[in-house]
Amino acid sequence: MSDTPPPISDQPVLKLLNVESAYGPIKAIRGVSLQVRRGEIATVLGSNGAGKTTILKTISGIIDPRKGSIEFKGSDITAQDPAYIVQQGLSHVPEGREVFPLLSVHDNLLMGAYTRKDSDGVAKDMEGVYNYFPILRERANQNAGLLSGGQQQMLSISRALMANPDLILLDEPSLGLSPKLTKEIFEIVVRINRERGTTILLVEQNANMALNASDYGYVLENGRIVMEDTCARLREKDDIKEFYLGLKEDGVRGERRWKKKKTWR
Amino acid sequence: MRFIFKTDYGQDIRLAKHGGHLFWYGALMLVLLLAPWLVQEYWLAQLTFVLIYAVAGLGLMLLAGFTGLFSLGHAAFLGVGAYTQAVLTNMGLPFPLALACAAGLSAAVGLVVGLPALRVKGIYLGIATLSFGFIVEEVLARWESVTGGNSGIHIKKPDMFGWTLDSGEAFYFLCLLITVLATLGILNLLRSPTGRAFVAIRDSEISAQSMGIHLAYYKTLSFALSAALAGIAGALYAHQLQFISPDQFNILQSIDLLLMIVIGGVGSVHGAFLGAIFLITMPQAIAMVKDYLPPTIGQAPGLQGLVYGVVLVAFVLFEPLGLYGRWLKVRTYLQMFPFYRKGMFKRQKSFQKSDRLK
Amino acid sequence: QQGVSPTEITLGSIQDLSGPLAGFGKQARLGMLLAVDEINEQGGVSGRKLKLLVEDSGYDPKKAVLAAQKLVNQDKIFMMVGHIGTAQNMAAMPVQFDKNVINFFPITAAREMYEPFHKLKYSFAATYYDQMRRAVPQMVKDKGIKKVCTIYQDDDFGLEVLRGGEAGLKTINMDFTEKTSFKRGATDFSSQVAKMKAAACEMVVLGTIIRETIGTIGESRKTGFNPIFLGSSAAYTDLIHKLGGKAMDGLYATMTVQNPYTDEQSPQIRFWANKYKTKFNEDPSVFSVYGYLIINTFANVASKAGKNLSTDSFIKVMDTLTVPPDIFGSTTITFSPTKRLGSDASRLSQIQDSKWKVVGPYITDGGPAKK
Amino acid sequence: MQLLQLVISGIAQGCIYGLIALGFVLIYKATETVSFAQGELMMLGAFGGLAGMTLLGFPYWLSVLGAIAAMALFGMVLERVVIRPILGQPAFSIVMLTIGIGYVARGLITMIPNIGTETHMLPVPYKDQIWHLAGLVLNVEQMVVIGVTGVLCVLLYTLFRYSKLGIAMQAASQNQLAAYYMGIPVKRLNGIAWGLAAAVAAIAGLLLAPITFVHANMGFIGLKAFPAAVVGGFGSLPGAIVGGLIIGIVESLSGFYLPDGFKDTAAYIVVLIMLVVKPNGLFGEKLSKKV
Amino acid sequence: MNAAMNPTPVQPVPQPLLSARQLSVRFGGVLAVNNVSFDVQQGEVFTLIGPNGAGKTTVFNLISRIYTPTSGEIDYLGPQGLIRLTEQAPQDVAGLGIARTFQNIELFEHATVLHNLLIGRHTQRKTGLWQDLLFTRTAREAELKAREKAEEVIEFLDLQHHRDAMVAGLPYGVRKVVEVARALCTEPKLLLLDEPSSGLNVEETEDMAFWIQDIKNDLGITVLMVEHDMTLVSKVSDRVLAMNQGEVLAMGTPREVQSDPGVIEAYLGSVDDVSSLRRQTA
Ligand SMILES: Nc1ncnc2c1ncn2[C@@H]1O[C@H](COP(=O)(O)OP(=O)(O)OP(=O)(O)O)[C@@H](O)[C@H]1O
Ligand SMILES: Nc1ncnc2c1ncn2[C@@H]1O[C@H](COP(=O)(O)OP(=O)(O)OP(=O)(O)O)[C@@H](O)[C@H]1O
Ligand SMILES: [Mg+2]
Ligand SMILES: [Mg+2]
Repeated sequence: MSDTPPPISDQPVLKLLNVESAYGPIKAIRGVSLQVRRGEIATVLGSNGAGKTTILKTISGIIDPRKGSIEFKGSDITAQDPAYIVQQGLSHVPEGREVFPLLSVHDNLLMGAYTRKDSDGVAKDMEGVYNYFPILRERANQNAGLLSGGQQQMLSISRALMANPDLILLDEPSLGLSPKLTKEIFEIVVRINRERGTTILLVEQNANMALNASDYGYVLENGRIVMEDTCARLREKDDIKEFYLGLKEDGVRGERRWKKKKTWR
Repeated sequence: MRFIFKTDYGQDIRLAKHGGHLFWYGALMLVLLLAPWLVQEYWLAQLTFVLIYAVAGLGLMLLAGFTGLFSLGHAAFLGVGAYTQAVLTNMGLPFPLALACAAGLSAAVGLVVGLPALRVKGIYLGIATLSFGFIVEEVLARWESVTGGNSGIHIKKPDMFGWTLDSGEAFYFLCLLITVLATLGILNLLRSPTGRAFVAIRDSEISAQSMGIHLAYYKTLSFALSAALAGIAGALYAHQLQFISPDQFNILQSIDLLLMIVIGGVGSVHGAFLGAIFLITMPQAIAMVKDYLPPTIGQAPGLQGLVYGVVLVAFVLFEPLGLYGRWLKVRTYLQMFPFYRKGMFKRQKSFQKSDRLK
Repeated sequence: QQGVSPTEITLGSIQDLSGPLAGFGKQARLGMLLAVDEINEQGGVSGRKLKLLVEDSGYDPKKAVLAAQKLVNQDKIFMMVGHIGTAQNMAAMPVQFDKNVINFFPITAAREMYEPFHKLKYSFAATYYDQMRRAVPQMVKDKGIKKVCTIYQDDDFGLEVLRGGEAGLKTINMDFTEKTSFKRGATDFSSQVAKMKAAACEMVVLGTIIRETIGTIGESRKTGFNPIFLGSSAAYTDLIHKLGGKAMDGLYATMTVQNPYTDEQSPQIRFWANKYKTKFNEDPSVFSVYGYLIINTFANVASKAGKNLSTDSFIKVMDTLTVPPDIFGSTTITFSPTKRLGSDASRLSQIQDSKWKVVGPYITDGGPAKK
Repeated sequence: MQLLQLVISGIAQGCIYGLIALGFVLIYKATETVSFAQGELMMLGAFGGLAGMTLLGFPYWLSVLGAIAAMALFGMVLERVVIRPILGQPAFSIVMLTIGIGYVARGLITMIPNIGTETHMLPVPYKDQIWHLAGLVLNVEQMVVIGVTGVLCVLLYTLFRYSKLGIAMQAASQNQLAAYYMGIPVKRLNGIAWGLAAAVAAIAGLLLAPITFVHANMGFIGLKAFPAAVVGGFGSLPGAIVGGLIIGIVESLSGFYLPDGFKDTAAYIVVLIMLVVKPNGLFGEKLSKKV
Repeated sequence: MNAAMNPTPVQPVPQPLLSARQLSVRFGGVLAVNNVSFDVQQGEVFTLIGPNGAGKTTVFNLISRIYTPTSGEIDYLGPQGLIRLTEQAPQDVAGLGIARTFQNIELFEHATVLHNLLIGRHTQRKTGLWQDLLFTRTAREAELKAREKAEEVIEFLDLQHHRDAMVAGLPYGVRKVVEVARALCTEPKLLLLDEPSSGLNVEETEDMAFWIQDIKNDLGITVLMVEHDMTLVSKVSDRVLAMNQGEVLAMGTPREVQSDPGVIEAYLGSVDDVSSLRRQTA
């Protein structure tokens, strides 16, 4: 990346304070506080069921939190209507694609730009995402439901880009993408962050990619944040290396099915 | 809260999961058995109607609640059952034989209706069954030599090899017996592979298929079983009403049947019963209350339809899980009593997805 | 005796108050109420006040049974009066008969209301069957008609009209040239009319009620098909000309009691109609008259049965009863232990200048009765 | 000539079915639910027009426009009050809800003293007018239905095919969650959809009124419009019209040429045949889930 | 030692378990699979890789008979000998011993995990309708048997915690495992796994790798898998087939395929160094 990245300001775009969300009687996140500063890429790491998706859903208003508050660009968006939140300039790439199966690829993208009024800008961005993912241009008139899994994932990401938001929530963007595309996706994410100054909150199983692309990271375990730091420092921690990057001394977990307990030093 | 310490897998497939179940359902059975001596004749007749509708409800529950196929023409099966029973009984066939024929013929008709269900789903299936309902009604009305056409037919009292059930009590016991058997049958189905196949089809056809479930077979089976139960209910209905005419099995009846399971709670066996109780007592309740209302309202034409609609709307709005869902909440509340927390039953935001793709 | 206390007689009625015939049900109920109030004002029947309980069947036989069960077994009515609808009556009667409750003057002109014989069945109205059986051949003869068609509602009502017509034509060795039917609630009669037009009928017997009558005649007039139309008493309602307008002029219908127009010639009917209108703030109709007459006849009989009113004493009086014609022009009705239909005579009426006019005397089997 | 006349009455009747079916398809496209209250909304619209003309004494055009506008508003209020709270529940709940709404509407209208139980005539300017065309009799009432149906179909088609609003409605119905993620105001669109549906229903009711009269049970004709919508393919607007026409013509011809009873069941027989031959209707696309 | 380090040469088995010959399928203008042939030997882990939209899932759908090929056929060595798979009905495929998982997860959402697994036992059902209705002794015993088998699978895949949880509320990763469990419950001979590790983190992917190896070694089930995680692929697969735009690109051991220039070009890219993503100025 040769271009000079825009500076990360100290002022948070997104601020979660002590947020608690539950599905019926099951508490999925318990008192999560985090913030994302303008212009940065932040990431949340955590194992299966830790509550990453729940955090993102709570931010974009799909689930109402039981407790706590969420602030976006200085105003309170706790438990607001999702449509309102998106109109404030936040867009969300959901887990599991969620395309509009019976609309064409083109219409799907158009819906991504629903909140926008500038048709020129929309046309330009449409061109932009078609250039990122030429296959989408090829299939512009096909129903999105017929795309392959990875193609749908591309569409889902592109759709969020079409909104030209201030903050993008990315839930596992690399899900089901080929290794080559995974890298490309991250390059695109980083590029958008650098070029447009878009702030990004990223949830990703591919911790290697995520930690490299992000500036700041949180580690979530059982609905609680157990660690946070800059990614540069997180990359050096032993637990992170072992459990998220899969780098371990040989033999620790070679043939044996023996799990070392996480300790979070 | 009740914690059950499980020691073997058999416990999970037992119908009564614990002593409480045994006690309460036993008590219920006892009350039902003593009912003729406990309640007035009028209420006994209502109870008989409840049992009859519960049988039909069980059938529809199997189809709609467990297999996910909504039938808008279920009254047709009721009608086929009722007419078969009427015609055969009047020809002098003993009750059990006539009932078997009624169930069998309904099931056969159900099979036929099930055929389009193999190819269409959702709204298309709804309309297919609706259409079928209209056609059956028309056939009942036109096939005068057998059905007596629109003038309807009277049906004799049930007769079992020389023993005529001419009292309300005897017929009540007959209905009770049939209801209990039908319920046990359904419960058995639901805890065995057949019932699971139904549920699988409801949730995802494509993966049900890849688990080796023969969609066509189970869908038609579900239709046939459901129709057979409706046929049995229809047969009992014919005896209870003693007079049947084609317009008793019209679209409104079909809608009533659907209402019954929705209000009872789609997807639970209890729901069929609660819904039947509701369906029968509701008009009676309106009739009783309206005498105490000012006449301009109480006696106004249309009141019954209005109340009916309001109750239905209220149910869907406030208790989409139906009466049974409400009961579960009350029970949980009682069991948890001091520890009940407010948000526990707060309804999750949920999001509709196209069921054109399933 | 169930339903009779020293101070009160409880009567039950089942009307359609929310279904397709809600209009008629309501009017019948109001007519009954008018009579009940009048009687109670005058001190009731042998010192007993009348109490009328009305249930709603929504024109659904199952609901009618439920309602009958409530009335008979719960409210313990003495008698079921003016129950509307054929299938509804058929379904409810067993419940009543189990408890020895009379089915008194149901508002339906089906033969099953007095046939087969049952000691608890009493019916007053000339059946559709009889109406048509007599009126059709007479019209054919009077007008010199060669081809008769019929359009009938495909239900028990329409079939009665059809059969009556057929029976009538048979007496003069004719048959319907074309028979066509429609389903209750139908709105489009084009193909039926086309069929009858193609058969070049000169007279059409209508087994229709209100909207279907208007629809059929309207469609015929539009397509230039102008036969004589003859309806049954079901089509004898002021709604026909109110809704159908001029096109309805010329329609014949059989009937017994007259429609009570508030500006009627006969001062008695006019007085009654205006009383009704003042009380209920709406115009009366034949159904109001039915309701009114049913209660009055009941009161008449019950008072004759005297202090120890019971089902048996009521039947006893009933079976020797003769009711003379009343202000609405009904014919004399009589009952006996074997004759349970008051009268099978009806007369012809025609819409002239958007109003029903009686155009003939009562017709009995011997032809038009001599007044 | 006979045949032609029959076909023409079939077309006219078919357009009525098509017009009502348009309402079903509209709701279906925009919300993926089937509204069983469409017939009742139609009835309310007709009563609205009637009230405008007789009670308030407005001229015809004003009453008609007023009734349509009032019904559109009513549709939105209805959505706001009873449908929105269960937005997102399975479509079947909403179907039951609309059945309930139908009962309530019928009950309420029936309860209006002196009006509800009666049958009324809507005084329209073109009442009972007839055109004669080369030996054929054309009923103006029916011609108006045909014309309006065509126009409405084109308008609605354009809305759903080309406008952002229409596409967003479809998006929201296909995947509500994703629609929220896109910032589509799902609730408001739903409100608009119901408002539109109610307005279309009102138009249908007002057009139908001269032909079938205005009464509390006039909505039952909706039951014939379902087959029309299905034959055309439930999600397709032109399909609704074509389906309506097919059913209208089949009814008309079978009423003339076939024995009694076929006319009334023709619609349903056609549906069953269609579902066997082409399960998704004439214009419905074959949909299958890609896994 | 794991398989990736020392790929044990597979003894050529005369009769392949599954052999696809010249498979092609076209959807409108898209030629999703174009003349693809391959054999899956008994007891191996055979992996399909390829860029998105290459047609991998479509190959699975052809095997499980959700799609019918435009041309070509698939033979399968079933319990009763060689079968032309492409002529079987979709619901019979499971009965022949072929089970699968889905890329987008197709579980029975409104049922518990245990219930899902029991549905997986459908092909093994022993009772008929009447026995089920009356819940005869046979039915009861069959139920207990099914339950035991399901518990074995639960044990095997460590799902005890989730046994009675509704699937609708499970996190993505767990659902992936439940899908595998459900497939195992059918007691298959051939298991088709569509991206088993997607949505799993490194640690969980390792678990998955162990499970796949156990499935192959301990349960003796042949595995055909689609996967994008090359670490997992190299660790467990015996042979790899790379596809691109519906056509075969390369086939061989994981190492051979990974070093194929065409595969690198179309699929792998230069994955290893991702530090270039980092923000340059600190
Ligand atoms: N709809 C639901 N109903 C009940 N519980 C739920 C629901 N969705 C999630 N949960 C529970 O909430 C917890 C957090 O789930 P969440 O989906 O946020 O995890 P995650 O970190 O995103 O996991 P993954 O990496 O698998 O996507 C889990 O324990 C899960 O069981
Ligand atoms: N039913 C269908 N109709 C039309 N096109 C289809 C259909 N199924 C698959 N395709 C197309 O076929 C191609 C291959 O799809 P497939 O799902 O097999 O890809 P894949 O290799 O599994 O990719 P991914 O890794 O992204 O899942 C895609 O371009 C897809 O759009
Ligand atoms: Mg997640
Ligand atoms: Mg795939």
